[in-house]
Amino acid sequence: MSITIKLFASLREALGESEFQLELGAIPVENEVSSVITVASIKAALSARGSQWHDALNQPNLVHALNHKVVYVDAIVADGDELALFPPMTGG
Amino acid sequence: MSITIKLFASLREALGESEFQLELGAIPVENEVSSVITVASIKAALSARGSQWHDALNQPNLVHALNHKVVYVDAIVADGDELALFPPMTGG
Amino acid sequence: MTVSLQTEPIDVVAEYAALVGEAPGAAVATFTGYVRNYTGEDPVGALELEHYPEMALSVLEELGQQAAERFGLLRWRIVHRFGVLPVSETIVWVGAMADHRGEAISACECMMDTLKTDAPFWKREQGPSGARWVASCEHDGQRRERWKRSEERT
Amino acid sequence: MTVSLQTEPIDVVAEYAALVGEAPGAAVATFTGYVRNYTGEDPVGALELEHYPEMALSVLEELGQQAAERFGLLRWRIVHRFGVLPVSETIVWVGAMADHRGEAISACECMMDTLKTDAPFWKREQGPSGARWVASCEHDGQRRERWKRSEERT
Repeated sequence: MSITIKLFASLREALGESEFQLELGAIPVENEVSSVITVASIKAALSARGSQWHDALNQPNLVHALNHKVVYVDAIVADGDELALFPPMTGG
Repeated sequence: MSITIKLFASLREALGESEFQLELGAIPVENEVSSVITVASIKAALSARGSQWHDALNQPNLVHALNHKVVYVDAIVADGDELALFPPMTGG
Repeated sequence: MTVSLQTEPIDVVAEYAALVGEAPGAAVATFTGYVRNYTGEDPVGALELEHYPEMALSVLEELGQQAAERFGLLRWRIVHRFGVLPVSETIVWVGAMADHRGEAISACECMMDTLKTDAPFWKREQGPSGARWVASCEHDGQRRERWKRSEERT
Repeated sequence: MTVSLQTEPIDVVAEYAALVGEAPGAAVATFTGYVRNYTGEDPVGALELEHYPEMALSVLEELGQQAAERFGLLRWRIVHRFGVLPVSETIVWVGAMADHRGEAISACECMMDTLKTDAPFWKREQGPSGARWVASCEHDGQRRERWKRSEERT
């Protein structure tokens, strides 16, 4: 039970990682009633890695893409998903 | 004292003329107070040439261009001017 | 030369290269119009474009200049054909280069909309039942008006 | 293929020819973006474009499809580069072919505005004082919103 985390651009640079596997077993579930893991749960777990992670993952405009689609933090994460975190896009 | 009249597109075709000189001496002036000749005076004089001219020159969307600028019928015409009459433009 | 009136087909590759030059601005927009093969249900054999040469040149120069000032263009170019044009060939090409995409794209659209209603060209389509003058389109007038209104607003 | 992600410079001549093909529609609009030589007062040495390949491809395919449906496009194409891009080289090219000019031009603008905010690319400029990530622009977000609002209206 794991997901792939991808980081891009300034976030990748700040955290020094571009891609890693995250075990879902260690992530606290959303609450006692619901046993789902959300993007918010993942962010909370990663933020606990230290102040750098906390600051980088809690910047106001962070974008979350689950399996290549932009989602809100309440999106539910499942085994095998790919969750990408990055700053606002600046292509074109 | 004359001007050049140019006709284009369906108007040229309907009247069988594309360009001719018009003597200003024969054109009635606008009214007793003002001695100017306007585009309207020219159109009135040409309309008197017959029903074909009358109908063609009094179609609702006729465009008048005096020296290459679109004008209203109250524009004043002077010796040497070029007055073009044509239907709405359909280029591009 | 920013405006060209010509009988020969428009060389869109050469026009683009001339517009962009050696030092392109950040944003280049182009529009190309082609001769339709159908008008409604009637196949079109060819298009005749009649024009008023001196006025066409001055109107196109002026509307291009106005777009250049309004949208802050770095370079622009308008090419319009006249004469007999086979189906699927080019009729008109406009190009605009600016520092930002919105300006380049809006300038292209404004030049096209203004050209349609203000430049002295008249289309006659050759169809199965002879030739007919293309009627002017109310929608074109509305598109033209938009630019007048938004110009007054700024 | 309607979308291409590539490291090599965009061949605008080939892209245009591929878009138009043998039987052009009546209206073809294109937009090309080039690497700026200045950002404000700072000269730019080169641009690095980082991207998220799988998501970039699917986002561009989807926004192109949506523009095609919304504006009734006959054909469309989006090309975006990534990697290190020298100043004055191409970054992005979009092309749209339709029966009417308004549709082709609006589709180009909509595709560009949507791409700017929705496609996962990030610019880093190499300047005299090192490299810096380009900040996203509020104006781009507003331009993107326009298309959402007018979509809801129709």
